[in-house]
Amino acid sequence: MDITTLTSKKSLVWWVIILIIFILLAFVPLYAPGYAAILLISILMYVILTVSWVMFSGSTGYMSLAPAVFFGVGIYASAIIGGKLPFPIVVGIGGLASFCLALLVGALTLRLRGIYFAIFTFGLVMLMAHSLLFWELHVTGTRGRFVIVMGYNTIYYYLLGIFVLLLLTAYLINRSRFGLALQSIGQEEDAAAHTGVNVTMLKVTTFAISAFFMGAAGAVMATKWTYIDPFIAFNPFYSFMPVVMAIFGGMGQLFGPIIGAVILTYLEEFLITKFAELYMLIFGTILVIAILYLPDGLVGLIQKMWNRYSERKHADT
Amino acid sequence: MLEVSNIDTFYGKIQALWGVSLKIDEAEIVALVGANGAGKTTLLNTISGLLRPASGSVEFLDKRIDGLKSHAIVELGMSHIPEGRGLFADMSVRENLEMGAYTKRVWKHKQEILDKVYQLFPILKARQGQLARTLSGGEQQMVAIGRGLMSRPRLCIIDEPSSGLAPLMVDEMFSIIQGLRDQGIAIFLIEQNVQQTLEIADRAYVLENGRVTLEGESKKLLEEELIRKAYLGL
Amino acid sequence: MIVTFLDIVIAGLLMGGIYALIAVGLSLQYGVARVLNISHGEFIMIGAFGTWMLYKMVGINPLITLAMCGPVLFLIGFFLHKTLFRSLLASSASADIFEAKSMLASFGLLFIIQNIAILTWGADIKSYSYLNYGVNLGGALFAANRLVTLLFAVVISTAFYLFLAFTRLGKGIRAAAQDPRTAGLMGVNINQVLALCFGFGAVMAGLAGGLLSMCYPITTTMGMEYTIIAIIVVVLGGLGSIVGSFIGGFLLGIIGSIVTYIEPGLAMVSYYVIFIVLLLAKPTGILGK
Amino acid sequence: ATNSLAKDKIVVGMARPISGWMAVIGDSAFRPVYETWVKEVNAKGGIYVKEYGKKLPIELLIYDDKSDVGTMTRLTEKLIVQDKVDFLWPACGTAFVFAQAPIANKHGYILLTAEGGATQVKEMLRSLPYVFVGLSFSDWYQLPVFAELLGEKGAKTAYIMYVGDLFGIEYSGVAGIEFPKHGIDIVGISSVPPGAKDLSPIIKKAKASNADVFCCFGYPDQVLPATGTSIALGFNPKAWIGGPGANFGFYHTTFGPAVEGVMGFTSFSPKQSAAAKELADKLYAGKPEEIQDFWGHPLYWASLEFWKQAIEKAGTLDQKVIRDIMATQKFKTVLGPTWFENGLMAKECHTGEIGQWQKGMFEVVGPKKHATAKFVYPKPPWPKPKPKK
Amino acid sequence: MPILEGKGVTKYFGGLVAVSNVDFKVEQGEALGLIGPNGAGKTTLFNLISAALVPKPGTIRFKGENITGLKPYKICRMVVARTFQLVKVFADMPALSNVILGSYFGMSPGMSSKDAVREATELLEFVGLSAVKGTPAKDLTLANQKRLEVARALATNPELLLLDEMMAGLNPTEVGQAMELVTRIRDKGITIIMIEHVMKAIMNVCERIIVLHHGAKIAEGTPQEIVTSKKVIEVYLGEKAHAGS
Ligand SMILES: Nc1ncnc2c1ncn2[C@@H]1O[C@H](COP(=O)(O)OP(=O)(O)OP(=O)(O)O)[C@@H](O)[C@H]1O
Ligand SMILES: Nc1ncnc2c1ncn2[C@@H]1O[C@H](COP(=O)(O)OP(=O)(O)OP(=O)(O)O)[C@@H](O)[C@H]1O
Ligand SMILES: [Mg+2]
Ligand SMILES: [Mg+2]
Repeated sequence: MDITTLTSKKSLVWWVIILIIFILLAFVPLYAPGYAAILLISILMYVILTVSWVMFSGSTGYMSLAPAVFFGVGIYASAIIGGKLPFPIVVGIGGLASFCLALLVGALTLRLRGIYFAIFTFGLVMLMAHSLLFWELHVTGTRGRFVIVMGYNTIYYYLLGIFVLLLLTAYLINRSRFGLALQSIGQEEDAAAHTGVNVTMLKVTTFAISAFFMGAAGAVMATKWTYIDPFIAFNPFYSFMPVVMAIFGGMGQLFGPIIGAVILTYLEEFLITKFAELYMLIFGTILVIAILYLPDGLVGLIQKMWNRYSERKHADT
Repeated sequence: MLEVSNIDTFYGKIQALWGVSLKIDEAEIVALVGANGAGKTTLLNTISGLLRPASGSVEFLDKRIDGLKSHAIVELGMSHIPEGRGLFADMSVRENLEMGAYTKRVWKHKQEILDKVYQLFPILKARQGQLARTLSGGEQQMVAIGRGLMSRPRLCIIDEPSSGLAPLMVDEMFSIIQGLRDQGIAIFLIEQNVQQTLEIADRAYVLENGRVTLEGESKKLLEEELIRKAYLGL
Repeated sequence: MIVTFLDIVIAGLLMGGIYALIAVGLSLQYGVARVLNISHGEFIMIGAFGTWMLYKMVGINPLITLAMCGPVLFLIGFFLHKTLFRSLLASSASADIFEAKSMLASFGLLFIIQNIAILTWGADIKSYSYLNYGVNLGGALFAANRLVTLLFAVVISTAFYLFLAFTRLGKGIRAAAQDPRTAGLMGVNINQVLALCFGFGAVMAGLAGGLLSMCYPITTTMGMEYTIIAIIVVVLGGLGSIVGSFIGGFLLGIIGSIVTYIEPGLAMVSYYVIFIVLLLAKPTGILGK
Repeated sequence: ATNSLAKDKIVVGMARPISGWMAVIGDSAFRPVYETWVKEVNAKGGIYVKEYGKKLPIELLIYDDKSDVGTMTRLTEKLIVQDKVDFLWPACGTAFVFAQAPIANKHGYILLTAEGGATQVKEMLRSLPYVFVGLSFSDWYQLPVFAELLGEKGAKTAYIMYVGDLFGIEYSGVAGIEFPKHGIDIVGISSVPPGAKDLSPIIKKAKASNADVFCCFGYPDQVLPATGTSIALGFNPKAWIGGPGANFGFYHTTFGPAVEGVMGFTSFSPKQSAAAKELADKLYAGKPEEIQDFWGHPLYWASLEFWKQAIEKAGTLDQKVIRDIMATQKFKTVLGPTWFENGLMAKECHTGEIGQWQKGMFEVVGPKKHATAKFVYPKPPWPKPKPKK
Repeated sequence: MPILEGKGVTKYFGGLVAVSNVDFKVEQGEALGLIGPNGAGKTTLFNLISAALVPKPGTIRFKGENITGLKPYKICRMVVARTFQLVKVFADMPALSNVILGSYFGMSPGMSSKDAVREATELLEFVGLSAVKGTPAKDLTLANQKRLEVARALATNPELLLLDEMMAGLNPTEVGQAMELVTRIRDKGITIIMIEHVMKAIMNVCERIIVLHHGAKIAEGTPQEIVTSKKVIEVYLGEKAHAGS
């Protein structure tokens, strides 16, 4: 990819399209029936998780299985301080708490590479759930918590806001020299360090930024769940899904993970409601087939078709 | 013994070899000379089954091998010492060498062959328990060569063995190669050390941009003005 | 009765044996075939349900079932690799890409296998009681079924380790783990070896499942729990190190047992704490290089 | 959602754990009951609703919540907002019910819970007029009855093992209050986290404590291994009680006659009445013993019967009207006259609390007025270990 | 003041001493050769200088400032750049991006993207890779990857450049081109330390040579002194090679 393409004329068209999509999204609750907003909420939630995941893991190649941790921290923040403080502050605190935790985790795990990092972060999800359980059982004596309830529209706009912020951040990082540096870490970390990249700092910061968005999303979503306990809040499922969605969508482009998240969320929704008894079978089969026949994810397929199309066009003229 | 006829090899859509033909007889050293990126490694990989030619054929001991997988070709008695060493990083030096004798035919004799390889490279014996990953560049090169010899090949194809070796070891390596020929093993050698290579080789081919442009007795080629300019820097 | 230290340690070994067996299988699949098989636990579940079914319906001794489960699971694993993972391997540009894709594919497999199992056996809990009596070991009592489990786990894992360390094929497998391309140049038939490894991994899982079913209730959704343990043990022991997985399994078992004795509420916490602390101290696992 | 006069069925929506870790419970508790019940009702044409002047059959609309609370709440909203189902039946599991109750209540949907409910829900019920709870509670009935039984027999000490979740915390907590009232000391208490495998250290501790009573407040995941380990290690307290698990048929099929004297929670016995016998036959005749559940099944069935009669009485599908009837009126169910007080099924309606395995039957032993057999104390020791070959 | 100075630099790998109590000085603007048998510790010494490893014991000073134990990126920004014996390029990134990274993060971070692209393009031209600037690094031949590493190192704007066997795998004509490249780099005023087994290159480019053997410095001097040193001939050059150069 050439750095200059982003400012070319062609990309202007893209910007306009993106703008239109967001304007449309902004008005959804006004014209769509109740459930569309509800479904959009969960789509947005997965999109945020996936895009934040890709922001760090996609480029650096460090596969983080920690989304559930940061999402869960947000959820807990919301459960504990929700209703006591204004909601925007609650969301901010959810994000910040995740951000700080991610800084700590990032600093601790610098030496881990490859699969060790992945499994470590996964262990973290379980550690959080079990230690919180122990803590609540033996120290605070809490048994689960109720969360303040919010209207769909409020939740929807909060998520949309987080999403816009996230996209902007991801875009700015990608465009800046840090985007290139993150990529170089993914390819050859040692060489990156010897080329002047402050590898540690960059990794930890990006990890924390991505955690911020997951935490904020968690804080918002908690209000839709109404009741939580440690195992509900720290569910490893929310670590796996972003990975699956990102790979399914294709990670080469920013919109790959978005498409992946949208399609898989919708597919899942469709299956658990229409084919409840066969949901896993069908979902699993589609996943396997997609991996087999879409080597570069959906985006890869789209690009291939596009290339073929434009080749043909060239051939014709 | 080895006959390559008219092969074309591609990387995706890019053609790297164009109608290459060559021949190697029993117990001779044949050198392959060419600039960077000429396609030498590609040619070796095609011969040893790591790549498939799009057209043309490769025959080894009167058997067509261009469709075979690399492991099957090894069984037939060809050994390929790859460029860039390709060691089993987390296995010890000794285990790496033993892997060279993996084919059923030679596995039984691995101990005696191992002793011989240790004689050739005493330093490997001293380092036999060390993980290949932690060896210095040159030591790794020695393991790679030693391992290639472990399979008791009839034909040994070697990709840039002297790269990264200290001058003393380079001399050593060339005499090892000559020693192999004297034992009746045919050698197909790619080397950047063109002068020394052509001195020990019987015949040589010159590869340019994926095509064979010159071939002949190596002593004669040494005198060619073209070679002297392009490859000897004279 | 005084609960002695020995008592706790042996209890830990009993648990650790199973953990080790589960982990060895995964270690093989990941260490060699580079498939971080998220559906490992589903193979355990198949082994467990196979054993349960044959015992409940036909009355076949679970220990005999082990011998029958092995080959069946081997074939399943072997052909899964021959078909699914092999074509993934062929279409992946790099090892990293293959790792990501194969993990995802195994995630899909998990869904498929589990759904089929639920349709076949239902989602409710199954259990039976076999060799459930106490055996006196140096003054401490242990359930016979768990001793048998330990014995089998140790024998199976050891046999497997010896196979890998000392046979030609075993060495070929290890070489393939590190550099498949070069292993091919040495005469190793890569596709065959990878499929074998995947098959062996499935066998280990199946056997572990069979043994587990003798001691614990089973459900068709139990797989994930064991997959997680297996992954932890494999990483704890050092990737691709069979001995490491073995040690890791026992370590986890023993520490778990000690903690359970002191404060059962922290049993699971301790697993993850050990894991995380150890990984931070030695980022490549106990026997990682 | 009840205006079209052309209505020809009653749609009941549920978000259930068909996949995931909760499927274990979802598959065995409420599900066999509602399946049998719906079939029976529909076979007779359905529920008569006066407003439409005819019987309307029940159609179930079931979604899979994947055992995830987030998904469950979303699907519940989908059922209400988009599918506009006529009625909502409950999700599975205490935490899930807690999350679902406020949503149902907000939308004015009746939620008659099944698998789940802990004492905490009692305080909530006042603010959730649409929520009704059919199970019985630890502090309110079960454990007081249990403690009284034990106290009368002279039990002095108890050891408690509980699973670290709402259920376990609650039961162990209530035991801590109820047992001392009857002179029983708690000599040891251990929590186990969900997923912990090896229970032998706990059983050994319990054995060492020499307690008269051993309580295992956990699920089948804990109750089955705890029993197995107790047998293997020869731990023979005078009373052994297990949480959900000990009351199921599969408990008996797993351990066979060894379970003689083990106790659990129950709500009825087929011996109690002809109606009870009939229900047991409906649910279990011709099916494997494994699926029997003498605690939940009758209560779920009774709740459904109650609900149906409330609708018939209301003569409309209007939730508000039906709710008011449910909150105030009595109907006859398999349990006898049944009614709700403050959202809880009244204490008087329950026909059993504590059960005990005696000669292959799960007998009601407490409270005494409902007992079908005498409480055996001490329980016979586990059969001597005999290595069979 | 020497631009780089090491005192008692030592590194153990377990029981093996890879670099043993080595003192060295590099003067501003010179080209220093580092030779020695395989496994002598040359690459390890580079790793110590560039902070991939930390010497224990020993100190390394850059322009008089102690840089022992600093992070690699700091060293790089202090204007020491390096290449790797076993190449480490950013495999999936185009050649140009490989170099741009150096411009962005090297000595003068904060360069505008336009300047970075321009500088990187010039550098690729300088090392002779203009034709392949859009090719992913992994598809370049080994020799080109090595040149790419040089370009990337240069992009960080170094004062001191460490070249590890940049000429391995090149034929004599190509070695000639590479030598010319090194000379041109030197003419820019960049100090160079190079490890090489190709004696011709060392002889022609370097003013001074240090010889390592078993981790220890066994000789130091001008090329002429080195090639005639008995000890060096015995452990490293061999009779023939000596004659050949
Ligand atoms: N995996 C690949 N994908 C695409 N092109 C490749 C690949 N490998 C090599 N090439 C291209 O094929 C051509 C021949 O490469 P090859 O490695 O055979 O050259 P070589 O003669 O061995 O060079 P060297 O002396 O550098 O080893 C080069 O232009 C190279 O860029
Ligand atoms: N990480 C390591 N662990 C153990 N030993 C190591 C490690 N790295 C290097 N060594 C050993 O240290 C010695 C010096 O290695 P180094 O790579 O510095 O040699 P070198 O002089 O660069 O050799 P070459 O010319 O062959 O590249 C070698 O014997 C090598 O085996
Ligand atoms: Mg080559
Ligand atoms: Mg070196």
